[in-house]
Amino acid sequence: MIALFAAASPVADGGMSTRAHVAITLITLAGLVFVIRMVRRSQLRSKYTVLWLAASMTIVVLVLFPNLLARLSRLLGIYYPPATFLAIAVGVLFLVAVQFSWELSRSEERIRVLAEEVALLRERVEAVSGESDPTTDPDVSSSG
Amino acid sequence: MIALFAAASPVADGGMSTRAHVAITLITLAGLVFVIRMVRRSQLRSKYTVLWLAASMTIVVLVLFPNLLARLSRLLGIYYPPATFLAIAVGVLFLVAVQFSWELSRSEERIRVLAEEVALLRERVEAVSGESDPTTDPDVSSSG
Amino acid sequence: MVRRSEKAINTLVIIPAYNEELALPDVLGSLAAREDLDVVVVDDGSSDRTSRVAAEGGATVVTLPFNLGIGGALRCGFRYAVRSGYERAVQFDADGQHDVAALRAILAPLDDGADLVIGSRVTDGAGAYAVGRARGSAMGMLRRVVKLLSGRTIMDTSSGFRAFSRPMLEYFARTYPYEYMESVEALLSAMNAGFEVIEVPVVMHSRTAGEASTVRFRLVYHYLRVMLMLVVKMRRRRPREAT
Amino acid sequence: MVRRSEKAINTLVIIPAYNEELALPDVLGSLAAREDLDVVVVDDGSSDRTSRVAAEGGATVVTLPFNLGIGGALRCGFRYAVRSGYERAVQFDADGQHDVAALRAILAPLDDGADLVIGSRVTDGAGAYAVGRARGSAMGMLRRVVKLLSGRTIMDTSSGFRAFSRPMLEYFARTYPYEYMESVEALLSAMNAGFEVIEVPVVMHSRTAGEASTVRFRLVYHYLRVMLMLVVKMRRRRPREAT
Repeated sequence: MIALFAAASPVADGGMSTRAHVAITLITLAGLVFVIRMVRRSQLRSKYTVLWLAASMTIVVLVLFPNLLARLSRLLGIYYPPATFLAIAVGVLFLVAVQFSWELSRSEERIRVLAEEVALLRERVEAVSGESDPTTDPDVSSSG
Repeated sequence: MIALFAAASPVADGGMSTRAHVAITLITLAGLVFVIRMVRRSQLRSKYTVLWLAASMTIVVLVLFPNLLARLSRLLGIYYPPATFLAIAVGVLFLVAVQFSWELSRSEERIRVLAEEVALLRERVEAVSGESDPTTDPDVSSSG
Repeated sequence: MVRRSEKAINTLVIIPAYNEELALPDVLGSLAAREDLDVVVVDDGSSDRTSRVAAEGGATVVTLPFNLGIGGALRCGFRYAVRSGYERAVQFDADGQHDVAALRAILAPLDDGADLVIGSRVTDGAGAYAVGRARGSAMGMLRRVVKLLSGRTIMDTSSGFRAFSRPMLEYFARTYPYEYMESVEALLSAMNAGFEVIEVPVVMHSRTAGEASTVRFRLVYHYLRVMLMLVVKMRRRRPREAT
Repeated sequence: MVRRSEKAINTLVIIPAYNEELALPDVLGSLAAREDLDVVVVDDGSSDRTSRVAAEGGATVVTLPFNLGIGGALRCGFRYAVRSGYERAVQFDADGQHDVAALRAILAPLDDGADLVIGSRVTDGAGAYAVGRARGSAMGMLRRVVKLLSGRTIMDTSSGFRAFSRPMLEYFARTYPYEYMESVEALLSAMNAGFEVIEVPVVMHSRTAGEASTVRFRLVYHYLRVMLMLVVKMRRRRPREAT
């Protein structure tokens, strides 16, 4: 490990300094632990688990093999490899956010449907139990 | 188009190389197509649609007119224009996250209200249909 | 699933109401004279006594547990109509804007096969309804958007005075849109799905409580949003299967 | 909307219960002696036989489909009270902490116009309730926060033994907070909205099942959170309109 970080000279491989490497690694590991704890408590649906574990793994790989990042940067025409790193992170976050907005849309639609169903049920129940307002049509009230 | 990309010399305008330009453009276009497909399937509420289309458009504009980015960077005092780009992206993501937490709060509140309504309905239905526990006060059970 | 009263009433008046305790009694009073109509008030999570006032006015009351907006309240009303077995329904405003006398005109085309009848404020022959300038130009804009996307000219695209056939009710019970300006979106969606849309001129009263609340900026945003959504969405709809 | 039994009972005892099958029978037994009270148990998504035990104990049971926390269970109870037409209600613990004999003392001030009566553990004159050190200092802290934000000294801000007037019930049916330490938040919200709050000393039993579960660190976090929320929120409330 140490050797790997030490080998990462500022510019040659990945363009990140040893300190940056250590910092990113620690942060990523903390994130991993956090995700795993949440999953263990059954607080996270598996689709999100997959998402976050995949994201964490990607970061770990990029940090452990700085050459990969350097090569990717050259491929994309980015001269400062850490910028590639940040760009990937931002890209992933955008996709995640789009996914979230989709999930929120669906949840909201379902909540709306439930609210309508509850309202219709309540109307039925009050009509049957004859406990709605006395001025209601007697035909309906007496049907209970 | 090609001329535009070619004109984007690494440092002068926007500080991005041609390759980086092409890569970002392709990724952005892919994102646009993705969002539009989601909307067409009615899977995305319009407020999110507006959000993502606006974000995509902003990126497209910045990529197509690198001078804009360079000028903005100078205005903000950032010496490396791609960093401006990333900073804008991160800022947008923050706002989106705040919006999401608001939506989630509202959804949770609504789910709570629905749970309470369902509990009250169930009590009514069981009272009316006399199917609650037999040991219950007969006055209440027979009111149906 | 048929639940309505024994008398052969097959027309339901749907009144979405949000905090309308003041206007509602008069509206329900004017409807009570019509023996051939059932009335359901969908209380859209009001914080006032709307539900109680509606029940006292003789209407069936469906109370939403929180505010869903006019589109959500309407969809709930459509669902009620479908489940209760009504053959047709009318959307009616809680604030006294619509006239009971106009019900005949708006319901008649349903018998001739129309699925959606729009009671229009601005067609020639309509009555005294005065349209403000900002509102007028907004209506013109919507008219052009609808024309562009459907090929048809509907004079009053956002009118809230509409009548629905049973197939239309079944379609809207599942799909009625609920975002701001849902009436325009619903109209286009109905036309795109192959439903028969007809417009008839009706007299309307000007609103008692003026709602000039839509600030200019928000209005512009919503128009742009609606147009964007319409353009993006409207191409995909499959033609409706023959009823 | 009145649904309660024919006898003119206008007081409801609301018991939020989460996995209380052991303590509940005794509590319901002691309440059964009081003929002038109706009892509702709100089963907060228990995983044990709480609902069944409550029904066997003669209470009306409202069963939440999942755990909402004490605040959510209480709001549900308030909603039940309002819909069923009760004039006043008492919040009562399921674990035998509260004494039926104290009900008279806590209900009496409602007749003199109080909206919220707090049965307080620590006022002089209260009985044998021993307050632990950590708990004592926590209570002192809450007292200071409440004093700061409302100008009033409430000795036992987090007591769960409270009585409510009809207007208070209607207010809380809509607005009762549900995050941890909701009792303090609710108290401040009531005072801010202009409700009449009164504190009376009552005897309390120490809890049968000790819940020292509130870990120190979490407790500190929650205190800080509550204070932040209170400071941020409490300024915004409009004074309540006269009832």
